[in-house]
Amino acid sequence: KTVCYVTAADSHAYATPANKALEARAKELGIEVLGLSQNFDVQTGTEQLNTCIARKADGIILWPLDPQAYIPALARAQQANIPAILINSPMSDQAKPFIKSFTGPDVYEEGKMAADSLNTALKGEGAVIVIAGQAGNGTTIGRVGGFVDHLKKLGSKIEVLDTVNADFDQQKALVASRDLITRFGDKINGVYANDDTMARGFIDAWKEANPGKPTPPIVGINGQKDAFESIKSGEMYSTIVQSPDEDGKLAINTMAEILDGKDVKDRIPIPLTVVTKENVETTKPAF
Amino acid sequence: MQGISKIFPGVKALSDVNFSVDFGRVHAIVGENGAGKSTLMKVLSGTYLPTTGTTEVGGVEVRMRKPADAQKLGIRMVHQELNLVPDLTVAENVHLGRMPRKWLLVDKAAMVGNAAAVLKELGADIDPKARLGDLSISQQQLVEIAKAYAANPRIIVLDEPTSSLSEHETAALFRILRKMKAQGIAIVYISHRLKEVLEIADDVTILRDGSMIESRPADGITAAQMIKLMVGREVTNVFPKTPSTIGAPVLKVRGLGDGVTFSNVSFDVRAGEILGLTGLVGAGRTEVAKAIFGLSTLTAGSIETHGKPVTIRSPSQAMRAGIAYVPEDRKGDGIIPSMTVRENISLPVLRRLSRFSRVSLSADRKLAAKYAADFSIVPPDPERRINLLSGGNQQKAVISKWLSAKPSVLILDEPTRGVDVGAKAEIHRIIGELVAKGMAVVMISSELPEVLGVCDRVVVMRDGRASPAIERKDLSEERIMALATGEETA
Amino acid sequence: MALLSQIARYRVALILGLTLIVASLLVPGFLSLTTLGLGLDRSSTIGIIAIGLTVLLIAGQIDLSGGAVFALAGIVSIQLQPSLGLWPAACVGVLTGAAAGALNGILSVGFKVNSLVATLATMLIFRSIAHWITASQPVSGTDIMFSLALAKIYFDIFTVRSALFLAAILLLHFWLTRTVSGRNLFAVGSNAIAAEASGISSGKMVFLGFVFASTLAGVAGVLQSLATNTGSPMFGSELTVSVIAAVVVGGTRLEGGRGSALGTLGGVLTIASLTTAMEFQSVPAYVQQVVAGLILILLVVLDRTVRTTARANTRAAVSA
Amino acid sequence: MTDIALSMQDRTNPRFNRGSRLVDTVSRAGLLIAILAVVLYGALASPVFFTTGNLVNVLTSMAIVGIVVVGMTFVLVVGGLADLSVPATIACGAILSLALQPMIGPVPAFVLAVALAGACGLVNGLLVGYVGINPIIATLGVGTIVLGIVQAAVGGVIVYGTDPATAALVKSRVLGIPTIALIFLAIALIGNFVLSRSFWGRWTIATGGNYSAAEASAVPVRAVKAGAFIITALCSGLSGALLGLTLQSARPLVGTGYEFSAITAVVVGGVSIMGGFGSVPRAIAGLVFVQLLTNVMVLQGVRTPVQGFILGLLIAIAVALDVALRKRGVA
Ligand SMILES: Nc1ncnc2c1ncn2[C@@H]1O[C@H](COP(=O)(O)OP(=O)(O)OP(=O)(O)O)[C@@H](O)[C@H]1O
Ligand SMILES: Nc1ncnc2c1ncn2[C@@H]1O[C@H](COP(=O)(O)OP(=O)(O)OP(=O)(O)O)[C@@H](O)[C@H]1O
Ligand SMILES: [Mg+2]
Ligand SMILES: [Mg+2]
Repeated sequence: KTVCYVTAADSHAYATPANKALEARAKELGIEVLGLSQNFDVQTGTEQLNTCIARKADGIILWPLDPQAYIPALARAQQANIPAILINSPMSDQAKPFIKSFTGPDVYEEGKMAADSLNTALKGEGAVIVIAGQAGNGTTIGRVGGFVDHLKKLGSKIEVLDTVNADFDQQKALVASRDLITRFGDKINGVYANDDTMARGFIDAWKEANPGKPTPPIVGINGQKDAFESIKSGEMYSTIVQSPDEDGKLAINTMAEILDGKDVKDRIPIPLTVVTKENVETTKPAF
Repeated sequence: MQGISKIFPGVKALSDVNFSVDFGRVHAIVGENGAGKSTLMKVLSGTYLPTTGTTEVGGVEVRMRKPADAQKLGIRMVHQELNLVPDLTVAENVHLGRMPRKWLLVDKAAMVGNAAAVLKELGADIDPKARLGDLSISQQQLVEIAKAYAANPRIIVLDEPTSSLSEHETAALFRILRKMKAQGIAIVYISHRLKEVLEIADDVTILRDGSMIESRPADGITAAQMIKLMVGREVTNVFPKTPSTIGAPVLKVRGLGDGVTFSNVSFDVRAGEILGLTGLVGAGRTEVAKAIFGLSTLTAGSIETHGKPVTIRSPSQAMRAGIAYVPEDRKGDGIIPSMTVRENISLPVLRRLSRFSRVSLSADRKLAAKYAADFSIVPPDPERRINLLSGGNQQKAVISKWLSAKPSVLILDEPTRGVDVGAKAEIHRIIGELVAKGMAVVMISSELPEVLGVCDRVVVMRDGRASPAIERKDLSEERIMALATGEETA
Repeated sequence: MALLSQIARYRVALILGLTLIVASLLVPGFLSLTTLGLGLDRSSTIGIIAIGLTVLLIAGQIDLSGGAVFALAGIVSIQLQPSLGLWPAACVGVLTGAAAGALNGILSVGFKVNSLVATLATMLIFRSIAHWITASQPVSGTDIMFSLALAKIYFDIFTVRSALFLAAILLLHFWLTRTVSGRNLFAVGSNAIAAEASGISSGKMVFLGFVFASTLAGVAGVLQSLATNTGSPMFGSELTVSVIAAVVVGGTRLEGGRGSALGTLGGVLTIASLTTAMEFQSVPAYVQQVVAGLILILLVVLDRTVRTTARANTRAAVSA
Repeated sequence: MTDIALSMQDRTNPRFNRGSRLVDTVSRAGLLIAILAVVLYGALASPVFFTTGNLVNVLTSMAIVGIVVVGMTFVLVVGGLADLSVPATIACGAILSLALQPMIGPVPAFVLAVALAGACGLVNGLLVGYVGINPIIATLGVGTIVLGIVQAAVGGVIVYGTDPATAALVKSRVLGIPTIALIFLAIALIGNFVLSRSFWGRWTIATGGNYSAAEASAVPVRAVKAGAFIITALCSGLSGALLGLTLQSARPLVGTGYEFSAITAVVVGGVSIMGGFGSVPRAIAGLVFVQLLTNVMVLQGVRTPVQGFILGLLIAIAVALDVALRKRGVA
């Protein structure tokens, strides 16, 4: 059987290990994977879905970068009787009829968990800055949205000083953080970064500006190795481990079940673990 | 045209000029370089808006904001610089801006037929379907003339149309001009070749420093008078020949060929000698010069300087071999418009002026000042941007540039093309002084009086082949023409 | 030599043919109507923008803002759907493209800003506006069924989009080679001063060229947004480069004065079929990049060398 | 004859004056005034703007892209339009300087990374200078290829640094000034010397001003044109390597966007994209202006899309103004 896998990118810190895990698992299952990389471009992705249909794949695993845009292509896949599932990121409800399942972390959920974590660290009050990913990107939208909504729901008194986009880029986060630190100085009681790379950027900027001064509580996402180090040394408060290996494996396993004719649940989450100083020694970093 | 003034930033090109041309007459405008001739005509043809002044056509005051306005009035201009589109065909160029239509589409057949007819009338053997960019400069010049002529203008302005034409083609042009005159077309003719002016003009206007000096019928005026009015004083000998002692050959070329435009070209140039290289347009003189200077590649032949064989693949190798080349197309190959006169002059010798790769500004300034003074470049300010100078002065700067490299052989390609008499005489004086000091000079020129006037020996080229050198004492206009047209095979 | 210049002349067709042959030999299931239809559909987005860019490049200008206009027009056409209805909103989207083009045109014709810089600036501006009016969130339309209809394949190969693209290419071909304004466009791109001196209003032509290019980018954007029922400020970020590559591979010269509609068609199809073939084989994106880059450079180098030798030949013929 | 010469010399005619100088001064002053205006506004609007910390931040942020700006100036001046392969060469520098560390040690890795980036520039240079391909196409193509190769080489993931000492070195400060800013200063001084004082720079300007005339003046135009691309690649390689060392991590896409930032700075500085005119100080003035403006906007909490909007508007206005001024000066 051949499964068409339209991934976000094939050269990316998170996507690459996820792709590798998916392909390795597929080999074990005896499934051939036709890997296509959108390179973070939705337009490319919609066209690649068409390629999958033309290739008459037996199943499609899509890593959506937009909540809507793939719907017509998915509909076409459905017409061609090709089952499709989503990996890593969800799509809007309108896509539901066209997909069998969505496996992967819930980025909105991650935002909520981050809000919980930061709320705990700050004991429910203070001022924070949010270092967001790329503007318009689905992950960014989910992670920021979940965070903001959940803080409100918690009734937390935490105030967001500013949200800046640093495109999941360490250098951009560094530059943006420098300005934020200049601007708000000691007003910053906490930081939420949409991923650990950008958290790293903030830490570097902080150390530059205030040598020797401890960092405010910083919450990141992804559970990278260096974030674990930072948590151990107290530079970071927490991160959320979202394992790309799990992500990849779960998707292909689910697809295998569909190909075997089994029914699958329409939402299969991968486990998310909040890592703080307490459990950092016992948890495995994501990558 | 009444009270026309035009002020460019830094230059008052025209001040209060009155000019009129009658239908059915040829009106020549003469003046030194930078006198404002082209500017005046660009005002007439709608390229420039005058700063002040008015224009009347057929007794009605008109205001032309763009060339199209002038063209609607039947005014056509052949520009001094070529104004053609290299990527279109000859026929399309001839009909540029007024292509014939059939329904919505271009009427190709009519266009090609019409272009062919006009070109034939001009005596030009050019395929109307050829891409214009593939033609030589002179062929393009003919197309430019054909373009203006084919538009059936009421007023036609020709700005130095013959500067790249042979005597033959000039004669054909004059036939057409006479015919147009008979049809009642008004013709404005700008030229530095006073002989042509005397031959064709009915009226003459003399401009100097942006002002009109005189406007009168051409009857009875002499070249000497015109020159006096142009420069404001008497000039006696237009083509002076400075005596010099001729020494050993400095440059020897044997059997040169580039596989395309010329083959088997051989000649010698001796120290203290001016060797003329003449011929009809497109004979391949420029190509030979460029090849010797390393600007294009040779496929055959050998070059020797001072008796030693040299290989030249680039201008810097040529420079090291002591060869310098002043190109034909001044605007395209001669000057760096964004640089000052000083920076232009020192360009080939920058390395010599540098220590630890730093250019010594004082040495640079000294060099430029020297040439600006020696050649009386006007204005005498080396820090002025070179594109603000008039053509003749630019040419002097380009020659200075190469003299700064202290060459032993200087190749000048049409050094006085489009240059006024005053500047021309001066360039000749400079060349004379150079050969007197023992430099070997190759002068490419299409102007026979000039060739006869200043050259010690002359090589005539025809169809990419060179005649043996003819000694000065054997030279005559007829002989050269015979060789150039192939009536006499040497 | 003659052979070489023939190769150069039809190089796009040759490469395209070669790609198709190799792909159909190596890639199972490549040679089918479905693939062809999908290939055409995928070319049409790039292709429609490429039509506009071909015109602009011939006029001697460049437009980097196409991708941003693509996104902006799409967003406008989606955001206005609830208030205006689908068709009027789509029209406003296209008009947005035209307006963007007018801005480009004013900057580069009116203010004489080099088009590379002008459209670099407007690219930033349009992209920012796209983010601004959407708060960086993708927006979705009201009628998903319409999107599904738009994606439908007729006669096994044409979608609405690809049929539109092919028709537009033919019109372009006709316009560029046969009409007076088409020829004048070449004149403007080849030597604007000469064109102006011959009474062709080159400023106006260039201005219209910008409007045309952006309008087509707008059309492509609106079509894309309708087809996906989404307008997103992220759309088209990778597009400009691919479009420029496709047009240049098709033999249009960046310096102006040369280019053709059929060449652009060839360029667009070549890139699309190459991509499709490589995707069929699941070639990693970075390898695809390397291949695309190599083809671009190879074709341009070939063009360059052959043209210089060919020039020498015609010159010899002229002087003979 | 001599009387002509004489009379021509004393024709110190009132028709002539030096238009160009004035405009040059005005356009240069224009940028300085703009910079002052931003500084003034910043100082009034934000209490933290004039703190040492903030100014040092601006300087540090400026350094990385500033090094690229120095190179890009050469490309624009030589008439090479723009080098779009900068993201690839930056990635090359960043990734290799980190990836090679464990194998050959930090210093050789650094040198090799910059050298390999320079090699990419050589390819650009050969294509543009010797084959005569349009720079946009050549650098676009080469950039795509290099980036593809770099991604393939590292398997598409992040490369981490292994030698924190090198990071400490590039992050250190000398007399309160970040080392990286000093490196930038040094590069800028060298760049300025080469472009404005050396024969190579004069050749660069001449080649950009009129290619065929420069060629006919025995300027090695091909080499000069190629050289500009090599210089840019070396600069961006260096910039990438420094970036990699500061971050201690590098992804293939680290360099995205730097090409546009660099071009923006150079162009806002009034360097003509048509070539033949420009200097490193001008380009850096453009950079300073853009950076300060961005800094003020961030300090004022202006949202990212609005920042982009203002920046775009600014480029357009700056260049249009420059064109207008220049036209008034020299047609
Ligand atoms: N576009 C321009 N900008 C600035 N100065 C100009 C411009 N065009 C011409 N000039 C200046 O105006 C003056 C008159 O120039 P014009 O070209 O009319 O002279 P001309 O009589 O045609 O000379 P030539 O015989 O060399 O062709 C010169 O000093 C020239 O440098
Ligand atoms: N730019 C060009 N493009 C195509 N052909 C050219 C070009 N320049 C010259 N030629 C061809 O090369 C041949 C030699 O031209 P060349 O310019 O050397 O002649 P020339 O004797 O110097 O005449 P001219 O008076 O035009 O300078 C001509 O037959 C011409 O057709
Ligand atoms: Mg003139
Ligand atoms: Mg010649």
